[in-house]
Amino acid sequence: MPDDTETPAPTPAPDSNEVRIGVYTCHCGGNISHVVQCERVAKALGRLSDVVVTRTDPSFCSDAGQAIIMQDIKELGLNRVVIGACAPSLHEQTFRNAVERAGLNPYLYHHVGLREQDSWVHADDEEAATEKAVRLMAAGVAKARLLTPLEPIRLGAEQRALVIGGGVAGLMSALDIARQGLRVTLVEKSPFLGGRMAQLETVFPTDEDPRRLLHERIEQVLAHPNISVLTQAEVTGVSGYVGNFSVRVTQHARGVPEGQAEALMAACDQEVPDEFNYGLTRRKAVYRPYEGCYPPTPAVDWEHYDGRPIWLDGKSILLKDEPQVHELTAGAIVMATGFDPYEPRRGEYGYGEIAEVITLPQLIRLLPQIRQGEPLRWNGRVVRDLALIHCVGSREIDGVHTPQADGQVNNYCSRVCCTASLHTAVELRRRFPAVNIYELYQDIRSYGRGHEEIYRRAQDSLVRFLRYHGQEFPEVLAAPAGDTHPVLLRVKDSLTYGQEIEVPVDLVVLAVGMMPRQIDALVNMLKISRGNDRFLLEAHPKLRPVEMAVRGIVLAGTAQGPMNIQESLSAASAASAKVAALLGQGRVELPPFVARVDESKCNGTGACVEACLEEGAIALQTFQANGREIRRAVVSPANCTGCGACVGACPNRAIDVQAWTLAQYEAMVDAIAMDIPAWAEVKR
Amino acid sequence: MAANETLNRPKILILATLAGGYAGADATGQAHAIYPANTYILPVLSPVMFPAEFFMRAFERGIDGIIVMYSGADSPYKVEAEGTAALINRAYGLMKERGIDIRRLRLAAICTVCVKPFLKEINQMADLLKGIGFVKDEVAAPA
Amino acid sequence: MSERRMDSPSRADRLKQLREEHAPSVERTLAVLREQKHMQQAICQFIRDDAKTVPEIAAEIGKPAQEVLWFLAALRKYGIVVETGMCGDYPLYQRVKGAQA
Amino acid sequence: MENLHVDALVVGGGIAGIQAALDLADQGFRVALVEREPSIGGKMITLSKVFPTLDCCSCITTPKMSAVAHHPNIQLMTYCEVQSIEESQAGFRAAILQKPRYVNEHKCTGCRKCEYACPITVPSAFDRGLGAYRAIRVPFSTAVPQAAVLDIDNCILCGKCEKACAAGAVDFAQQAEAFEIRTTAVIAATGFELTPLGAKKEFGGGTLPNVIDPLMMERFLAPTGPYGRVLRPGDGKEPTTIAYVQCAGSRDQTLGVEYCSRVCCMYAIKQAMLISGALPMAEITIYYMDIRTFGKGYEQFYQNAQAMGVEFVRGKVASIREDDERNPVVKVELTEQGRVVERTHDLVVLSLGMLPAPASNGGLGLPLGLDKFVSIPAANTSPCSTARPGVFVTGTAAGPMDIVDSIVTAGAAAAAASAYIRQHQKEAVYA
Repeated sequence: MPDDTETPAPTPAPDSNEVRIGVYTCHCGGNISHVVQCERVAKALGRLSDVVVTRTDPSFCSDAGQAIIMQDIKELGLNRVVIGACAPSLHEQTFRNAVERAGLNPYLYHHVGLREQDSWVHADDEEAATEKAVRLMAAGVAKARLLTPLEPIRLGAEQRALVIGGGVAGLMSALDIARQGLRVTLVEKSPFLGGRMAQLETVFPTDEDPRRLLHERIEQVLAHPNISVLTQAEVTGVSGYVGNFSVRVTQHARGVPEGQAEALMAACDQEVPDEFNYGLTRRKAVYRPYEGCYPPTPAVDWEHYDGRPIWLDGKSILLKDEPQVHELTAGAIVMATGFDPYEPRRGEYGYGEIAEVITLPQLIRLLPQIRQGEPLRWNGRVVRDLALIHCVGSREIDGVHTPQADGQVNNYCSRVCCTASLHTAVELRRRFPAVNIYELYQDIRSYGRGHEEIYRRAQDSLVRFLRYHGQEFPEVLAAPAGDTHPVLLRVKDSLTYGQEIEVPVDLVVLAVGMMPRQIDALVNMLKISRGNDRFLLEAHPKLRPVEMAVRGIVLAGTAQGPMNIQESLSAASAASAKVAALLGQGRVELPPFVARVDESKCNGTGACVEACLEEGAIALQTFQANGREIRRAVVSPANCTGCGACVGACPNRAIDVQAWTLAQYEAMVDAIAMDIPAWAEVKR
Repeated sequence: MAANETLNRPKILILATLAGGYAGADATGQAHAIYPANTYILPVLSPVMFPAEFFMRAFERGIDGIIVMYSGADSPYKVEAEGTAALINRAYGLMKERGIDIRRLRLAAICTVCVKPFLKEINQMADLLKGIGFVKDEVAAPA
Repeated sequence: MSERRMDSPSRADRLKQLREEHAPSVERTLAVLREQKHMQQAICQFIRDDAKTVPEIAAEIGKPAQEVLWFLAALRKYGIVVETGMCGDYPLYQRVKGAQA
Repeated sequence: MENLHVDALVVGGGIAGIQAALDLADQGFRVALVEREPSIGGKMITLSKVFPTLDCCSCITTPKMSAVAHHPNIQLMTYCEVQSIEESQAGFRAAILQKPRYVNEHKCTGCRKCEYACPITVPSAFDRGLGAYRAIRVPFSTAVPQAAVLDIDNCILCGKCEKACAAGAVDFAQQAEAFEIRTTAVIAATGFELTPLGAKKEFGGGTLPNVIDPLMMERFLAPTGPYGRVLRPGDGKEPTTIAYVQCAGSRDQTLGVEYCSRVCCMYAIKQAMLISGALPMAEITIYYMDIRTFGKGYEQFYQNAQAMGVEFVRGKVASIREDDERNPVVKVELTEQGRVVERTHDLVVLSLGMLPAPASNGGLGLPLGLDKFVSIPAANTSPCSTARPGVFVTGTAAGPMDIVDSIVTAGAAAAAASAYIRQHQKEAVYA
C-alpha cells in the first residue's frame, strides 16, 4: 500500500522582530524586461528599509530561479519574500511552495503581477511602466512587512462522494471512486439507471450492444459494497463546503409493491408518450423503459400519473407517492447530470409541421421496432429515399440562426452527431439496401479513433453527400399533393459547384446536437458556474478540465459539454482520480483567508455578526474574564468565506481577514502614493 | 516620456476582486491592450471589507481617483453586491463633506473577461483626472 | 550503485577510451568546426560595421541564404549578433562590438 | 543507480505522463516517471500558445513540470530508456537504461557556462533544427531538470566545458547504467511523432526550404524561438502571405494514414491568429477539406478566425513547387468551383499529423491497433486499459488527441491504475 506520508509542518519564521525582505524582479524571459527596466526596479527597491536583498533573473519560476530564492532564504535569513513576475494566478503557488521548501512559512510570500498588469499593457511607455513597477513592488514590500505566518485550515473530510446522475459517466465515476476505498452515494432522478446510453442500439466504433455494456457496469456498481444507489431521487438541498457537504436527497416512492408490480403495470390503463423512444410510442404510467433495465421492478411515473386508481383483481388500488428524505454528508460531489438532445423549433427544417421530419435519436429508437426482413416504414409508407441533415442545433451563428427562448444560439459543435449519422447511414444501407440515403453536411467531423473508417464505409456503401454552407441551409418543404414523395429537399450543393439540387425524400432525419440538462436548481444550490454554452464550466479549460471552480465539485461526462461514450468514461474516471486525491487522506486543507478577531480590541458590539451573511460564520459569545462577563465575536473558520463584510463594519478595527488586512491595504496605498525622490536618482 | 512628467501624473487606485476585475485586468494584459500607466491595481477578495474612511485616507495620502471593480451579482460572496454599493454611497457622503469631487470614486462591475469595460473605466477615469487634476489642489482650493 | 562506481575507469582512461570509441565522429566534428569557424568569421566580418540582411550576406560570402540564417540564429542566441531593424521585409543583423565569438 | 520499488511506473514525461504521475502521486502512490529525453515537457513545452485560451504554453506547462520534480511521491528519471517490461510475481520488472549525460545532474546548476564555452554549434532539436545550441547545453530554458547534457556524437572532447564548470559537474567518466524498477502497474505515455516533413513528396517538404512543419511555426511564434520573430527559413524574409495545407499527413490512404489527427485544424487556426497578431499585414490562407473544430469552445474560435480575416479555402492541394524567388507555389483544386489554380505564397506550413512514437511498441510490448497506436480492446468500457493487464495508456500513445484530452485521459489512466494497484496489492497480501 502507498505510504501515508505526513508532510512536516513548515518551520515558523524565527521569532524575531527584525523583518528581512528579499525582493525579486523577474524578466519573464523578456516578457517583462522588454518594457520594464528590471534592474532599475531592483535598485530602487533595494533602497527601501528592511529589504536585505534584491535581484533579477530571466525566469524565477524555473528550477534554477527558485533555487536562488531558496538559497537566499537560508543563507541571508530572509523572513519575507516579494516577487514581481507574471500574474499571481500562474505562479503564486509555485513560489509559495518554493518558499515553503526553503523552510519559511508560505504565507510570508507576496506576489506582484508585473506582466499582465504592467509590461504587457504599457509597452508604449517604458519609463512609466518602470515607475509603475517600482510603486507596485514597493506596495508589495509594504504589505510583506505586515505579513504573519499562517497555517492552512485543516478540516476532516467525509470519505464519501455524492455522484449526481446514473448514466454511463455517473456509473463509471461511482465505481472508480468506490475502488479507491471511498464510499459513494449515487443519485439518479429517473427510476432506472443507464441514462442516454441505454437508448442506443449499437456503439461506434466497436458495434457493441450498449445495454449489455451498461448491464455489466451496473452489476459491478451494485455488487460494490461501498456504493449505495438511490433512484427516483433528487438533490433538494446542499450546504457546507469541500470535505463536508451536507446534502438532502428527496426520493420518490417506487409506488408499486414488489409482489404486485408486474400485475399493476399490466393493469394500468393510463398511457403517456414514451420518452425512452423519444415520443414515437406510448407507454403506461406504471412502466419499465426496456426489458433488462435496472432496477427491474416497474415504477410509477409520478410526473404523469393522473391519480386514478388501478383495478386489480376486483380491487381498486390508489398509487401514492410518499417521498423519503435522506440526509447525508459527502466530501465531494460529482456532476454527471448529462445532456438532452436538442429539440428543434417548430418549423425548423419542417419539424413538428411535416410528419416526415424526425430526429436522429428518434430514428435510432425506430429501427429496433422494425422486424428483421421488413422494409423501413414511416407514416404508413415504405421509405425509399431518406435524408440526414447535420448540425441541427449545433454550430449556429449569432445573427443568422433564430435564438432560443433564452436569446442564445448553440454556437458549439456537438461532436458526436457526424459519426452517429454516418454510423446510422451505414447501418441503414446494410439493413435496407433499397433505401437511398443523402447526408447534408457542412464539414464531416469523424475525428475519433476508428471514426474515419465509418466515414469511408458510408462512402463505400454509396451514401450520397451534399454539402451546404453555414449560412445557406437546406430547405425542407412539404411536397405538393400527388407527388411521388411527401417531402422535397432543396439544397445548394457546393460539391457540385453550388448547384441548386432538389431531392424528393420520404423521410428527413435531423442530426440534433446536445444541450445540457435543465439543472438550474442544482446550479443555484451548489453556486457553480456555467459557460456561455450553458454547459457546466471547468476551472481551467486546459489544465483543470474536470474540476470546477468550487472546490470539491468535479465534472463527469456530458454535463460539461458534448462527448461520446469513450470520452465520457475518461472524464468520469479523471474526475474520480481528483476525488480520490482530495478525500483519500480523510482531511482537506483550505486556504487560511478567513476572518480573525483581535481579542484585545473586540468589545462585542455585534456589528460584524450583523454584517455577515454567511450562515454560522461568526457569532457573539460570552466569556468569563477576571470575574466579569465579556462578549466577543468568534469566527468559525470552516464557514467563513473571507469576504470581509465584518471588517468594514467593525467600529473598533478589531477584525481582519488573514493575509488581507486593512492595515496592509493602507500600507500599500501609502507606498503607491509615496514621493520617491530616491527613484529619480536611479537612472539607467 | 521624461521621468518628472510621469511622476507628476494623478494616481488611480483600482481595487479589483480576484474573482472579477483582477482577472479581467490580467485578461486585458493577455490581449496586450494599452492603457495609461498611472493605474495601480490591488487585488481584493471583496471590496465590502473596506470602511468608507479607507477611501478618505487614500485621497489624503495622494491617490487622485479610485475605481472599485467588484463582481456584482456574479460575486461568490452573498454580501458583495449590496454591501459594496452601500459602502460607496457612504463614501460619497464623506467626499461631499470634504469637498472632494465624487467622480473621483467609481464603482464598476467587471468580470474575468471584461476587457473592453475594463479599458473604458480606466480611460474614463484617466481623462477625468486630466481635467480635474490632483485631489490636493481641489481640497486646498477655497470652497 | 557504489560497487559499479569503484570499478569505473579513471577520468583519463575513460577520456582515452571515449576518444578511441568516437574517433570517426570527433574527426568529422573537427571538420565541421573548421567550416563553422570559417563561416562565422566571414559573416561577422561582413556585418562588423554595417547591418545587413540575410540575402546580402549570402551574396557576399557565396553561401546559401538558408545556411546563413541558421548561423545568424546561433550567433544571435549567444549574443554575438543583434537584429537592428528592418530593410523592407528583411531584418538587419549586425555584429555586437566586443562580443566574444 | 539504485533499483527501485514503486506502485506505478509512468513511461513518458510529456503532458500526459506528467499529469498521470501527479494524479497518482497526489493519491499517495509512489511513482517512477521515466523520460528518454534529457528533460520532461514533451511536445507541449515546445509550443507557443495553446488553443482556444491562447495561454502561454510554457507558463502553464512549467508549473506542472516543477510539481513533478518536487513531488515527494515521484521519482523522476530523465534520459532513460525502458528496455523491457516483464511480468513478475509482484507485478512488473522494468529494465531501464540510464544514458550518460556526461554531466552530474545533481551538481549542475544550469548556469550554462559550459554551453558558452563549447566551440561546436549544432542544430537545436528543440527548435526543429532551425535554431542552434552547443554540443553541451541545457536543452531549453525551462528544462526540468535544469541540467546540461553533452551530445557525445558532436563532441570533439576538447574539455573546454569541464574547465568552464565551476560546480565540477562535467563528468566524462559517466557510462550508461542499467537498473531495474519493480512496479505494480505501468502507464504508457509515450506520445506521438509528427508526420515527417518529407512524407508526401509532391508537397516539397524537406526539399523546399520555405515549406515547413507546424512545430517549426510554433517555435517561430514562441518568445524563445530561433529568430525571435516569424521569418521564413529559406532566406530570412518576413512572410506576407502564408498558407496552411490541412490534412497533410492525415486522412490520406496513400500514406497509410486513414485517421484524422484531430489537432491540425485547431493548431492551424491558432497559428493563423497568432501570426495575424505578430504580422498584422500578413494574409493567411487555410486550404482544407473539412474543418473539425469539435472541442469545447473550438467552434467559436473558428468563427473568430473567420471574422479576423483568415481565408478558409475548400480545396485539395495537389502539389507544391518553388518559383525563382524560392516562393512556394501551391497547385490546388478548388473543390467548390471545379478548377485547378496555382497560388504563390511566401511560406507554406504543412499541417502534418500525428504518428505513433516508435517507443509505443518498444520495450512495453503492447499490442497495437491497425493505426499502429496502442490498442484499447474495450474502448467503451475501459478507455485506458491496454491488452496487457496492469498496463494502462494515456495521451497520444493511444491515438491523436489534444492537450486537454491528454490531461483527461491521464486522470482516467491514473484512476484505472490506482484501482488495479489497490486490488493487486490486496490480493498479494492475502495470497
